[in-house]
Amino acid sequence: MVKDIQLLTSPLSLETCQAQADDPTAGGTVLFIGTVRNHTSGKTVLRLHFEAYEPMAIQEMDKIAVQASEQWPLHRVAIHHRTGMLLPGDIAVIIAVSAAHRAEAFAACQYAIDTLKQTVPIWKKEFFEDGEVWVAAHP
Amino acid sequence: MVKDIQLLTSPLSLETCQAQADDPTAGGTVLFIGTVRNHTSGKTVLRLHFEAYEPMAIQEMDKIAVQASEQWPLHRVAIHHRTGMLLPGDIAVIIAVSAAHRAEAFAACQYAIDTLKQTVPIWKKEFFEDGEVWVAAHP
Amino acid sequence: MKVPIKAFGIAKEIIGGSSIVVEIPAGSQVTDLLQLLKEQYPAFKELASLAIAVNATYADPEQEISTGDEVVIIPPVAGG
Amino acid sequence: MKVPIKAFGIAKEIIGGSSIVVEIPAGSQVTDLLQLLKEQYPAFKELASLAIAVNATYADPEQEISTGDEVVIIPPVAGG
Repeated sequence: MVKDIQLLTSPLSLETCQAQADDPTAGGTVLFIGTVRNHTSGKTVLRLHFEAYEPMAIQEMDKIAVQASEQWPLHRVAIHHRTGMLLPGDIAVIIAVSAAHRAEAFAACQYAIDTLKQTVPIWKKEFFEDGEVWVAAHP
Repeated sequence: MVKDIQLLTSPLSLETCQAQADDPTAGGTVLFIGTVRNHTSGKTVLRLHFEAYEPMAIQEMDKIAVQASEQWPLHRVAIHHRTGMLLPGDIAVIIAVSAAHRAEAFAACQYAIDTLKQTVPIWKKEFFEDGEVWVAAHP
Repeated sequence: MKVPIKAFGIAKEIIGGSSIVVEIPAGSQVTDLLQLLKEQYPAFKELASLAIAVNATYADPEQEISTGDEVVIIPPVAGG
Repeated sequence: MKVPIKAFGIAKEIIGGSSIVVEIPAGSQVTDLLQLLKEQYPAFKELASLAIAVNATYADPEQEISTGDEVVIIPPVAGG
């Protein structure tokens, strides 16, 4: 399994992730793309700030790729996460997975985004007209 | 559910499909990308020709989008399929699905590609150095 | 009645062209047409499947074919 | 021993900076540090979760903290 794990301050590229994940022997590539929503609980989101504990975030994303490839026979995994200030519609994360059989690429891609949201030390602050909030911080 | 169904003779664009499927209120977009393999049963594939019964192919792809949105609450579905002569590595199909919850986008995208391969009247001929074959024609 | 039939993919090679006209009795069903095609072109029997589309929709075996229908032979599909 | 601790996200706002130095007895475990932090900064008790990373890895509650460890407060994550 070949992996490409990146934290980037510049806009994420679908083409790059697809090229990283594409494998001429694969049965298909599955991409998950997370974009910044324009509303949260009925309030307009103006912008959003992602902050990461970088060395650990890279390590945790790397673990996700490794653990996914232990569960499913994967060809390639690319996980690119953006940090810094983003606007609604901007891409925050791209996960691209290729495998010999597409069912495995779907399962592994879904596992990867589910796990990323639980374990990778990245924090997100949403800015509204009347304030700001660290997402998921409080129960 | 908004859909964008296309049969195209020009190269398919990830950016276009992502833009078609993206929805500022969605929890994520899932893309399936099918590329031309370079080998089939150990033989090198030189090129590949896709032929479609166009009006019916469009109608069947449209049905897939509608049936998917009957099973899962989807925001947008884009299905773009290429026809004509393709080389290994070229993108043959892109399916992009957005939904309020990403689990639904994954399930619907997988349903769409599985069904497309079973029902949409598109045929594929692989060209090798020593011959050519209509894929899946014979048991 | 005379029914023009279009072909795609390997079906085009089997009939030797992109369409043929077959003569079938009025009231013939899709299943009758399939049988006729398999008799006239035994190579159709070797395919993994063979379906007929009438007016751009998969037709049931019992569907009757009418004058003016767009009838198409659908060999095993391989999109994606 | 004196242990420097880094903070990110809401933890940075709670401690009022990107790092603090706490004084803990030698042999202290991660669970002791968490308790100390919650006492010094009651706002930590209101978070949905609170973890400690030692040397860029999630630490078990029983893990001992040693001089030279990189210790980081991990409030609820929200990547993706």
